[in-house]
Amino acid sequence: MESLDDSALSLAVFVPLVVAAAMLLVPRENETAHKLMALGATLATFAVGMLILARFDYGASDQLQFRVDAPWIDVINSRYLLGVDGISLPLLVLSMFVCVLVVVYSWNHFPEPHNPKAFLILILVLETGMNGTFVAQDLILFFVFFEVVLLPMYFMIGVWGGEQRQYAAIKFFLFTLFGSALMILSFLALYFSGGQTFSIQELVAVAADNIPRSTQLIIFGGLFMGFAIKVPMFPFHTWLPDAHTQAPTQGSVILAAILLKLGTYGFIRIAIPILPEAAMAWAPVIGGLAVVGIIYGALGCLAQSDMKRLIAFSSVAHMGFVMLGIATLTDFGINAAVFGMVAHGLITGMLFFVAGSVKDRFHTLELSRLGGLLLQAPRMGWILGFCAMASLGLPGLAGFWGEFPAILAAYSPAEGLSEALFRTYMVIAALGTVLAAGYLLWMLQRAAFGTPKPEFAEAPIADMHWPEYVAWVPMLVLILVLGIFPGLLFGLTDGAVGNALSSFGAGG
Amino acid sequence: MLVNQFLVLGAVLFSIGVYGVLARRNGVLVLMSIELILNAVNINLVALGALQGASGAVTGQVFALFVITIAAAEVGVGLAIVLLIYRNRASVDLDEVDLMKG
Amino acid sequence: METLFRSPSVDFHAFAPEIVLVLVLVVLLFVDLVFEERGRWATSTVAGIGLLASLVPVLTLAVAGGDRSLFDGAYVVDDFALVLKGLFLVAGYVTVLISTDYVAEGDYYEGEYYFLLLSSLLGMTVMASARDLISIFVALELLSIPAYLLAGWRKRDLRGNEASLKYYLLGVFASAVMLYGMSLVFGVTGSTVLSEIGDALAGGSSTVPVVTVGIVFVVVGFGFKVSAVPFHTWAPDTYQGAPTPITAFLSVASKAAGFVALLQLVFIAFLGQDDVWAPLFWVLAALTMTVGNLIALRQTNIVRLLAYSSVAQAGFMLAPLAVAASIPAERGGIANATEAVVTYLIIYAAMNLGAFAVVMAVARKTRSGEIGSYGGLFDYAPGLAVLMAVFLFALAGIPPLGGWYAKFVVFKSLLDAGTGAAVALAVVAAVNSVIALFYYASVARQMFMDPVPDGDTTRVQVPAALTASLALCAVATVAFGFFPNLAARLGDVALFGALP
Amino acid sequence: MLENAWVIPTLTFVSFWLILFFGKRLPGHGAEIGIGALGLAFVLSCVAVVQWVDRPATEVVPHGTSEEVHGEEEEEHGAAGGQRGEDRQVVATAVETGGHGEETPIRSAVERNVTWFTIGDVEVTAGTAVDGLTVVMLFTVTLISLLVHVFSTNYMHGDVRFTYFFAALSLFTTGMLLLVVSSSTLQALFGWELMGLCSFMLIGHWWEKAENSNAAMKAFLTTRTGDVGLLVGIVTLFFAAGQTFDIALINERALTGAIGHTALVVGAVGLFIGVIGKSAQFPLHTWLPDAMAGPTPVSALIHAATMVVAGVYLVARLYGVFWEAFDIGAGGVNPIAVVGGITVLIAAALAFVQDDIKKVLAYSTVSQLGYMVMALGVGAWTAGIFHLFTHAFFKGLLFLGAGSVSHAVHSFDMKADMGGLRKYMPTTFVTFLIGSVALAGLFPLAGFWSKDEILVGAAENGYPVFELVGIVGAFLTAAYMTRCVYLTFFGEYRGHAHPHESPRPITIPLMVLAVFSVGAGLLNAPGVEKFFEITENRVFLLAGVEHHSFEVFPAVVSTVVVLAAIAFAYLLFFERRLPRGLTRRNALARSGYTLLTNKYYLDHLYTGVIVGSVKGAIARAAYWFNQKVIDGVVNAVGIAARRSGDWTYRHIDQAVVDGAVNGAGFGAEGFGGILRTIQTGRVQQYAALLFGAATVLALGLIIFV
Repeated sequence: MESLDDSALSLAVFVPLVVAAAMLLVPRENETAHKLMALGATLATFAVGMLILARFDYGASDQLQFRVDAPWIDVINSRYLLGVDGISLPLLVLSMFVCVLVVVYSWNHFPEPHNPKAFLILILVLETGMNGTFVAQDLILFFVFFEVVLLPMYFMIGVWGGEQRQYAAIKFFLFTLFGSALMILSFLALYFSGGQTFSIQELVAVAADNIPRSTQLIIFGGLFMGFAIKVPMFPFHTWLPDAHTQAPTQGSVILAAILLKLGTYGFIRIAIPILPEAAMAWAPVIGGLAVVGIIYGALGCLAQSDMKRLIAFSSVAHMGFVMLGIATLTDFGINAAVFGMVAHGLITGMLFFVAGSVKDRFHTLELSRLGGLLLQAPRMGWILGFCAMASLGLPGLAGFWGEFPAILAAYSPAEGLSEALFRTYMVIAALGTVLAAGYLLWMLQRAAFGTPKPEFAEAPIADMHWPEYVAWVPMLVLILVLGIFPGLLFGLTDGAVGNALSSFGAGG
Repeated sequence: MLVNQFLVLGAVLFSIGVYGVLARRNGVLVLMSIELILNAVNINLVALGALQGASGAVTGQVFALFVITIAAAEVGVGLAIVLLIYRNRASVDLDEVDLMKG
Repeated sequence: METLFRSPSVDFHAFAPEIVLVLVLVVLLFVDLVFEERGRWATSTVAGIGLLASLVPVLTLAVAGGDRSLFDGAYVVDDFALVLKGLFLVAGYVTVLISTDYVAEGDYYEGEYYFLLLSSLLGMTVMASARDLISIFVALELLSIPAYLLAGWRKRDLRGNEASLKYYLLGVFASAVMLYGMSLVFGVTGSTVLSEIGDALAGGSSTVPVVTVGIVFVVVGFGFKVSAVPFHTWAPDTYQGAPTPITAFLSVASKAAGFVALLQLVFIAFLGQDDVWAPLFWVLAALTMTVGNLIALRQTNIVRLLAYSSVAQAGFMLAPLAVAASIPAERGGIANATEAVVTYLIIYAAMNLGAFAVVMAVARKTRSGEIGSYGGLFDYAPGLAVLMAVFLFALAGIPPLGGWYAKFVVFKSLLDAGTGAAVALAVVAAVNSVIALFYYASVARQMFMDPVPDGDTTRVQVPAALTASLALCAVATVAFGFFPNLAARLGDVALFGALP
Repeated sequence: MLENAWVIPTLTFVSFWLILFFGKRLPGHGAEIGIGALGLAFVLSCVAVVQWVDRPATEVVPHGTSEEVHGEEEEEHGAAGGQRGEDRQVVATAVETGGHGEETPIRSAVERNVTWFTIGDVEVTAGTAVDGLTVVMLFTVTLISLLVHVFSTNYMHGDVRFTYFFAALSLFTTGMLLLVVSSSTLQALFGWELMGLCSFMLIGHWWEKAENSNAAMKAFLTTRTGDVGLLVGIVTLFFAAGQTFDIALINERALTGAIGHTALVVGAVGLFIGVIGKSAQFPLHTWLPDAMAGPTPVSALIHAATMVVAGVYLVARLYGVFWEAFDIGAGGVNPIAVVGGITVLIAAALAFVQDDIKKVLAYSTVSQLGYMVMALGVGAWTAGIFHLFTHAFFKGLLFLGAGSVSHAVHSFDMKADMGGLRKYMPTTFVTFLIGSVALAGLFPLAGFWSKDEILVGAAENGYPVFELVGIVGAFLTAAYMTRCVYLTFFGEYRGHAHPHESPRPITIPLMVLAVFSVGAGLLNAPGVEKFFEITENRVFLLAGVEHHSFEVFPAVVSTVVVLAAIAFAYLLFFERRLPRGLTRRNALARSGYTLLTNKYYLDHLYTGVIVGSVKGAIARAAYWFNQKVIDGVVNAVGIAARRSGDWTYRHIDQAVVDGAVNGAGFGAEGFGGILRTIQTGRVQQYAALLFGAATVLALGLIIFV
């Protein structure tokens, strides 16, 4: 087991990539082989994830475990440095989990122009990028993995997407690239001002003392741009609705469930621990943009007539809660943020799944044309309702734990932050929960309630079939279980969050 | 030494050459203008070399010789190209050579 | 007089790569003469094998180690020279691979094609070692003159003629300007050996206008070679009109040669004059990447697009030169910038040659250079489409493809300097890397997301040599991305030797 | 059972899942699971009640605290700290040693907590806290819910979503039970929101029709708006009470002055906003009448035992906070009492003009909730809770009765489709009448006792205005219920269906509830006062809340008022005399003269109120105000949100934010297009550019460097 521990993370990252490479060699026509290989790869990766879960030392969740440290780019002192702690682990496992489900869901849901080979290869490459980002402990390695996801997602949206796919794809790509260009500049600035190392751990230890405050502020600004665009925070969010709306279902799910988390994860893993002073200075701005995002995203949702676009806009609002939690710089807030990330991943991922299946059946997501889903496909309709409830933060479902503790934390932000300001944020965020309920219920009402519109009244609409069950039920169960037993996740993240916040005064 | 005069001569030649390159429409005349620039270079090299004493003078002259030699080769190639243009277009007006732009 | 004209002792090992190349040139002439039409296929084989053969002494020199200085320091074989020679020869080899079928299937003579190609390469290998104004000049002309001819190799093609003419006229004009600048530099310093010029100029904290003019003119000469804006105007037209393999060659090897000369001149000869060249390169770098990228946005021809892209890439490579002087000496500012440029060149060579190889493969079917003709390529030639995407996104600098590390080292040297100007340039570069993505992605968009324009979906037959070149470039591009150390190590060791 | 109270909500929760997954395949379509679970839960609740009653009173709490005693403790408790057990001990000892005055032993609450999760050094617990209030609520909720379940087996028979309906009922009950047993505010929030969800599901049960789903959304969104306040309140109290959600601890610290007054007021106001939303208090009450769109049993459940009373329960549960924050003990006026009082009156007035029997009952509920809130607001804690308890039975009875009626006539319209039903459905009629009388508050039915206590409490705690409000409310209540009974059961049948008595599953719950409606009030009758003894708790004593026993005078007054109201309504509706002319009115005034002393005052009152109600001036105006203004505002807020969303999206998001992005893209391309013109294709222009640039650069460097 020892050796397995050493290679577990490398396996988790590279198994999908290796299988993807192997799939290149299998002819395109042999679709079953591709499906099986992709499923095998994601399952194997997930098995590795389970192994990591099993062998993770929960008592030391604030420590990096399963560490790998090997030379990579000697010239710039960048190392192949992997590890997981309580913050990365849930996200890593979530990523593996979602990938399995996406492959399962794909079984008979390949969007036009079909081509399962290419589609599944992209999913596997995406998985490598996502898993890698969550375990990388070296800034350059992080950067590479962070960017690896761009290409597959670009192609996934651009090739398999909706009518505006090309515009949406390039917009997504350009936006993110812009952010990451500034991000890499900041990484380099950290390298030079923080003792010529890219190791996150070392930087956490030394950077705060070595970098003057003014420099910290600028570097943080660069990191902020990189991560905020990925999150996305208002006003860098405009790529998101387009990308989500145009992406194929699987793409939307991965985008919502995992990709957006890369940005928030970056804040928690890199920006805040390394540059605490700057984080403190930036926190009011981040918090402000976060609450603007909450309200703004909600207003955006209310204006939508397309179900998928509505769900997409809701991500802006939800990620606003996550960012608000982060901006408080308290253990409550950041735990909430991590929880919110996982919850949003599951819930919005599910919403996109459902939206995709609705689109499959009705060939439209125009809310004005939908209606009576509960009559034609009752199970799917109830699942939509369940997810809407989870998404609006109903206690007892996972979404609540991303919102409530964030609101809670805003009442009493870290020492040094303006209480009055953050309490204002808190109230605004709380109002955002009402708006969230408003648009989600409105969507639910339009899509699921009422009777089918005449054009679909006679249409043979099938209820769920097995790939949908297999893909969705685990997510639904997790949404419920995490909602009732938040300790499962908080127990994991708490230590690591405490670690990340070690440079702050006791907040909250 | 009359270095300055040589330098001025060089500069003048250079300027005339540049003017020729930029203003003449005939390809062959442009080639000749380039030769003027190269000769300006040669004058500079020799004159400035002489200013530097014996070793410098030799170096300058050797450099000038290289320039002269290579210029010859260059002009040969250049004439070949201009001829080719003439053969295909029956004109050596450089303004007409603008198939590719933007 | 003996002191001036003593018989030089020649280190033949140091010269071995060039000697091998000359021998190959002779063999090529011989093959061309003897075998007549039927045996002309042999010329490409000979050229290819010859290039590989000339790599051998490069390797032995590398193994032997140590710096070798010949002709009073006019010709130096150090690690820098070896790395660059290796790069030129490999790039040349790939060019030969790309050319093989193109030339064999064309209507023109084969023998002279490879002869000219190798002559130009010979010039480049000389350039890598040239540390004297005269040898630099000779190397420059040796690599340029065959290139002028190669650009117009398709003699009956009007565009080919035009490409050749523009390249030639501007090239010669630029070298003339450069020579004028050299003459001024020589006049002030009294030497043509770079290190001596460096010593002479080092003390001059007060810059003489003549020196400034000299430096600017010299830089202009090579700025032309690397197609830096505003000396880039020849590049798109020449690239478009020249045979595609030659375009690839020009955009990679010729550009690399220009950078080699710039590095040598700036870091050895003009080292003390950084208050002249640092702002100069800052302006050139910023202009080059910005203008190149912006114009590229509007291109509809794939070769012209790649031409502007290579202009923009040159801007990135110029950036480290702009800040080299600001990097503290203890961190090795010169070494740092050299490393950045060389690393960039190596990675750039792989991806750019690869992109041109795909262009050639696709043109075999479509007979067009219009980007529109790439529509639906993924449907009937998925392999080529994927490879093209790999190369294009590598050029755009998207990890995990090689280009990211190239961009990264540039950013690294910029931030290492850390001055306001350097950071500003870094931001300009960052924004540019985003703009660049747009046009690279637009080609990918055509290939993957648009329908086939003429509905013709017959498969593309890719001949073996082209396949080999594609594979070589693709493997290198991807490998550089995953293991940047491969390129980084080469960039790291490519330092100027301790000079006599 | 007291330690294991968690079993009760768990039962119904499990039942929910079982019905959901297996219900359809069972012969009873899942109803049997629901009834079984609820039956068991009811039995367990009864056990809990018995155990609680048997529990020896051991805990000693001084009756009435004064802040000076605990002044020195303040700092200690103000400091952050999570070990509540210890803190409790400290307080308790402090109280014991420093306590003075009489010491009454009470039954100590049974708490059982487990760690839910830990963040930083805050350990958040989940668990149950059972005291008298809890067991009473458990009993009420499970009983009503059980009866509603039974009722529904018949009432909902043949419904398309029968099984699903029962699942939702189970979940609904779970929500309320969870709230009731919660030991922490956070956990209470779970139950609270769970009920919101279920009300959404059940009100919108027939979601095929848009108005039903609209009503469901309105209910959810309105209560959710109130929940913003609740969230803020919970958060504020969490920090103010030293990072804890524990209800007992928060109460304790609020009462001992450990929480700063500002925080306390913010917290209390926040919580109360939540209560206003949930318990349909003015001005967020408009969702409740709309909620009648749901099946009648749901209305019964919502109005009698769950959902709307959750707000009242929350105030009662966190009474320490409200007591301190609004200084309830001091008398005079406070927000809770005011909101409650306004609600009592306006809702009662509105009940007059409804033709839909369920809407009458709905406004009646709003009004009665106003009573409860007002009772809590005036410091009559026991009375408020007692009223909650009795109201549950007769309101449940009335709703189920209305359901029974509608089952017979397939309508809820009293004017169009009812009348004279007493002949056709005697059981329903009798039970409905009992419920009405109980609601009106006539001796000796349940409502009489609890209402009287509220009046007594208001009077004795220095809230005379609210006593008056209570009396006026009683008058209105009696009057509109008379009208309701008259329209439904008297006169001639006006409908077209063939009314018949409902079957047993419907009538049995009616009868059971009728029994409770008659008898429940006796629990707190003079000499018994069992209810008071059972519910007495620590907060109650710490705060020094007074218990007010039955008093004759207000009882007589309210009885007279109620009788008068019935009389007027009788005259008005049964005999149709009043509208006909002045003489009759004068005759009435004369008869009133014998009863009351001030003729002019009375005359004025009569003219105003009765003419008003007859012609509908006041009530209709109130109704207009309610529908157009208050409800209009509620709806307008929704519309405005949509509009502003639209506007923001169109003009800000797409035009400015996204426009900037796209603009940058077009700008870059356009700029590229301009730059392209440099590339003229003319070689000499290239050369000129080359040389010109070289010259400019050289000159620039010479000049500037």
